[in-house]
Amino acid sequence: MSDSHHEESFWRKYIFSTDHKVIGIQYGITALLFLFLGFSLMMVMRWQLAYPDTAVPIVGSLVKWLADLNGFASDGNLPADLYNVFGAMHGTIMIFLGVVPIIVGAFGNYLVPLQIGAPDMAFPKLNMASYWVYFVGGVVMLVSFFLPGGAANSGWTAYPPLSDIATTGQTYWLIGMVFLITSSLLGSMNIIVTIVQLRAEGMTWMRLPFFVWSQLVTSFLLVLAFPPLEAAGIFQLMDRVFGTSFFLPSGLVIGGEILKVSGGGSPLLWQHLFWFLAHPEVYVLILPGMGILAEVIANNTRKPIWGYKSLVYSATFLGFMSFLVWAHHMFLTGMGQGMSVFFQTTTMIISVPSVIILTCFMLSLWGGSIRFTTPMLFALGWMPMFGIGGLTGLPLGLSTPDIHLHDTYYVIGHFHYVVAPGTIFAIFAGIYYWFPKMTGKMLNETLGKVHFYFSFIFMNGLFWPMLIQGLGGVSRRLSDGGASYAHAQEFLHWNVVMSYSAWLLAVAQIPFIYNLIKTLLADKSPNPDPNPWNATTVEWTDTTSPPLGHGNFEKTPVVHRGPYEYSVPGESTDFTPQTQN
Amino acid sequence: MEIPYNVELREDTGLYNSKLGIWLFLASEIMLFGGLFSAYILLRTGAPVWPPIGEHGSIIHLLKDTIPHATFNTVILILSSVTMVMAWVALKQKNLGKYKMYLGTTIVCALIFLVVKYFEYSHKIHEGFVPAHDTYMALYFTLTGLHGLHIVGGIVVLAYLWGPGISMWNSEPERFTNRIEVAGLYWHFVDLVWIFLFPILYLLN
Amino acid sequence: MIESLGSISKYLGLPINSSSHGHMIDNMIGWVHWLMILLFIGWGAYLIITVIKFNSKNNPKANYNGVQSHYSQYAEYGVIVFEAFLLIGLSIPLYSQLKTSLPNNNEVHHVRVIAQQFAWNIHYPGDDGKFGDTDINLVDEESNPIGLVRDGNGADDIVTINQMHLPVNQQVMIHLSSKDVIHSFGIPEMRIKQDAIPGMTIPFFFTPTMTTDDFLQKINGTKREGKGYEIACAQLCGNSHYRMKGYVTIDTEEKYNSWLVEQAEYIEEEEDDDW
Amino acid sequence: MSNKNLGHHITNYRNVFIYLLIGTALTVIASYVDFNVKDSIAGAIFVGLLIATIKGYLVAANFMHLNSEKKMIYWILMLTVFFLVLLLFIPLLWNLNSLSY
Ligand code: HEA
Ligand code: HEA
Ligand code: CUA
Ligand SMILES: [Cu+2]
Repeated sequence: MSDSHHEESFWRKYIFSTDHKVIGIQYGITALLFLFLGFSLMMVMRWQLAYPDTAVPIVGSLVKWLADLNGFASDGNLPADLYNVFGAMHGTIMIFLGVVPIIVGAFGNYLVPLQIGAPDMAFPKLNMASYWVYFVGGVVMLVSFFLPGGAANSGWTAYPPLSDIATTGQTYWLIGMVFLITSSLLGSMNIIVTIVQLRAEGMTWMRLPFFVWSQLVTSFLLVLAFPPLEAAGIFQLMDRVFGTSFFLPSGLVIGGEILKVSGGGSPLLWQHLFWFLAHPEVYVLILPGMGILAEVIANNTRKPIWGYKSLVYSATFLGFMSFLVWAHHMFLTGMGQGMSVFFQTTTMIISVPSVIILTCFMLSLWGGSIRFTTPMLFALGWMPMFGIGGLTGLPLGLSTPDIHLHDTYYVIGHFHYVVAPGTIFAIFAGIYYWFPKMTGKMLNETLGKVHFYFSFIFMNGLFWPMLIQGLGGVSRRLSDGGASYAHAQEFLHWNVVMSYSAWLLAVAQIPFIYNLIKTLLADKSPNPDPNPWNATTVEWTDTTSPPLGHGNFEKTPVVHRGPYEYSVPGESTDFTPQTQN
Repeated sequence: MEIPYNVELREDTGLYNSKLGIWLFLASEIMLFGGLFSAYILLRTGAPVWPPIGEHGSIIHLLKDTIPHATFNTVILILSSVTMVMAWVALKQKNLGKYKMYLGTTIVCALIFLVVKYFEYSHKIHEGFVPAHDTYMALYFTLTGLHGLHIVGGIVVLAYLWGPGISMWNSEPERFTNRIEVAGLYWHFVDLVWIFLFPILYLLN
Repeated sequence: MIESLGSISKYLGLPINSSSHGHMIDNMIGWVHWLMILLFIGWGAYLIITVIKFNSKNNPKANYNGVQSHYSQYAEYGVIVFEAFLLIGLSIPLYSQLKTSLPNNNEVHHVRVIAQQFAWNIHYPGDDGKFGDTDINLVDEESNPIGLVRDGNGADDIVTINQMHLPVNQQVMIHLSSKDVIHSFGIPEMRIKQDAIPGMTIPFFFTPTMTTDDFLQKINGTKREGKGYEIACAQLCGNSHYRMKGYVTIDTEEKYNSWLVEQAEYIEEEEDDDW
Repeated sequence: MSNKNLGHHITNYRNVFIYLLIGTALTVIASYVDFNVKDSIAGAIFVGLLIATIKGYLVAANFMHLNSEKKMIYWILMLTVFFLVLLLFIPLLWNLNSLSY
């Protein structure tokens, strides 16, 4: 809108920018910092799990300081109260402040307009608003750590009545969530309109890179699934602030005192509204990851993705079905046969498109000429790891094995395999792959490989024992790692294994962080190759960025072919860009 | 740079950007109110009597008194919807004066709605029927309150389009007309929600 | 077949089974894990072979068309059929057998369990076989945690805290509720778990098949030596969630009955020192 | 859009306005009528919601131009309404199918 010749001030250019590339990077940096925070909380928790009630080394005084501030008793150890705070906030931060902002906010924002050949997002100002609303939500969450009573401590699922009667931190959590939800809604509406309306000439639906498809489906999930959680959040705020009883049945006795509320509410109402969002939300975490995988795999096998159409249909079907399975998180709330049949069936059905997507990825490797670049290593590591995570979803999805496995570490193991080596690996693959696009510089490959191999090993050391503990029946959210329970005794030594893996995993991130900083600070290579991976999709034909040109394309691109035309017989190069006539 | 399809329609979808945007927004609003109505259904079917009897007894008698207010408000909102759509027609006819008149009426209607609401609220609160009194009151205040917030939001947007925002009419009249259409869609939706809130909260007890 | 293939679950590290239905859940878990293992090994082998075979050094020129065969589709159909079998053949009937067809005969022992932060209140109907009424206004954390009305049906009721005694080989029906927040009642060895939700009373049933004494024998020499059955809370319910446990003693019928008599005597003693 | 077309629109809006007023009056009246369904107000609820739905349809179809919208919008709304129905009724069905008492 503004004419692109006058110099923009620093503030307009880097802080309150409406350029989707800048906003994408803002999202990326903020979300990485939050990921780091969520990770750090867990490092402290893992100490408590391995060595309950002993002082935390290195950061012990920090933990004590925070505990004092919150009014918990601590001698440098992590008390149960604070453990619950950390646990709830680890889940919240990882999912709502870390992964979704990075995978939709950063990757979606940065890449979608570029990949479809659009000049920007459809609503640049809304885009800026969505980042800043997210930012405020994050600040609210951070502030809540310093309240008396600490931040939210009722798990990321915030089940009432516990959350209704929890300390003030829970109110902040709810307010923070309302901001985050609003931000996601703005962002995802923007992405949908951009994809539908701003595709370049020739960019038909079946020529969209799979990444764009995954963003489209994801955005629909966000638009339609988040509002019910917003409604639930408002109800819980009403309960907490105005003393209503949406989630409080009559006749509660808490700590020997009769709770003075009118009653008549239903705790399960929250669970329905929460999981109506939270199940689609897990596909919000994984679908864009799958999108990234498709780009990386096609590029590094130098051949088209196998079964592009099945991928597209599967992703769409997955998105649709994800609204129909939410109660598989509630199998043990006393559902009758009818409900149980319905939700088990839908859950089994939803696993099929995931199987198809994974199959397509694996078949894509066949006949390829595989280059083992860092992004590709992460993609290859992703497949069996997501496989384990997805497969362990099956016993949980049938209501009878779930009787034994519900709320045990098996669930924790299941979803960490899908979110950590699943989503996080996809994010890493994406960062290594598109870093040259964003900055004009390649990340160091050797450091990248070190980062991959150690992450791969320690993630398994970290998450596999969770499955073992879970089968043994060890409950989740135990602040002493099970030490109090008889049946957990045989599995306690695994806590130590997992904790060391977690800390070593932290060490394994150092090459990554070092790599990022060093490469960013390094002098710009004199003549950056605009297409270092020899890729076909439209973003690589754009010559104005990197790093941050005005506008996206010097000449509006016109698309002539599908997204993954690698090794086309008869062509002189092994890649044929989408824009090539 | 210029974003395409702000004014003109994209050929394959037949839409301009903000038209699609507002419908997506309304879709999310439908799900938001869906969550609220879902709570209403669940709590109402779970309650032994409706409205439940609390500390101050049952609201039912007080409710009978408020039916005239609520009916009046329903009519007011419907009227505001009609004037809203007429404001858009006026722009289509390139009649700015008429536009200002119609849109002004809409805003005034919205304000009247809020004033009536204020009296309704204060009357109930005065009698001790606060949100915490029982689940009906909790739903009543939450649902109408959220609806009221939507009205407030609408007033802000419409007032902007009535006042300072009108300058766009001189530079980009078609884009401005689109803005009014989009704002109108939102406004009709708020009206539509009320059409359902009115019977379920006031009448069918 | 269902039994023998399902028994792979023995190698999955599940706790010793001590209930009559437990092996069915174990079989179910075993069956699902077969599917998981087959898929993982199959695709894992494929992945390793492919990665070696199509390494860019071994295969410098990629093939535009890639896989042409339909084996993968058969694999997908295989997964669908297998899942359908797990679902329709095993899980759905089992759920109705275990959860929804409540036993309705006089032999069943009924026990109420009322969870609270952070204890399990166990309520037995006493000699008359009828539960007394409860009234939240009578709740006193020290003397009457569940607010039992001590006359009429409630006169002979037995209430214990964190101590659940049950007879072996007899069907037990538990009526589970909660006083405050959501808890989850689980006994891993019995393969039962049920959320305790305030405002709702949820019934479920099982038959213990091994007395605590026998169980203690069995675990001799393991790391949990000397530690019998416990009720474990599986749902986050506050700070002490991690140690919200109840002790479960499965006795022979005689021992169980004498325990009941003993408990009944306590009630009388309590009433005597009425000061 | 031609001016003649607009005139047509205006009459349409006026008619819808009148229908909506009639609908409102009917709902209010209906709420006072005893439909005599098993001692409950189920009848009134049914009639009330029916009228509300008709009114809602009138607003959506005419004021919001849904009677002649683009395909894309219809798709989005159909999807939304489908999920809406799930959201409204599954929790209810759940309660009816629950093991608890
Ligand atoms: C990215 C996130 C993500 C993804 C993709 C999934 C995917 C699935 N999830 Fe998971 N889930 C979570 C995140 C996720 N989940 C989280 C966060 C929780 C816990 C929330 C909480 O309580 O805090 C949870 C909990 C959870 C439960 C509730 C458990 C309980 O509380 O008792 C259930 C139950 O049905 C379930 C089922 C499934 C199923 C059936 C899938 C399916 O979609 C999986 C389908 C995939 C496959 C079937 C894999 C196919 C494999 C192959 C083809 C072999 C490949 C092999 C090689 C490559 C070697 N999940
Ligand atoms: C996206 C979601 C996500 C991710 C990525 C993770 C990642 C990790 N999680 Fe967690 N986790 C949850 C979501 C997630 N988790 C949720 C929802 C719960 C349930 C909470 C609840 O009970 O309510 C949970 C619970 C949970 C528990 C159970 C707690 C309990 O029940 O008591 C444990 C226990 O070990 C655990 C461990 C870990 C570990 C060690 C990692 C990580 O180590 C994995 C690896 C992560 C990384 C490698 C990130 C690295 C990134 C960086 C280092 C950024 C670099 C920064 C810059 C460049 C600035 N998580
Ligand atoms: Cu009770 Cu956890
Ligand atoms: Cu789920």
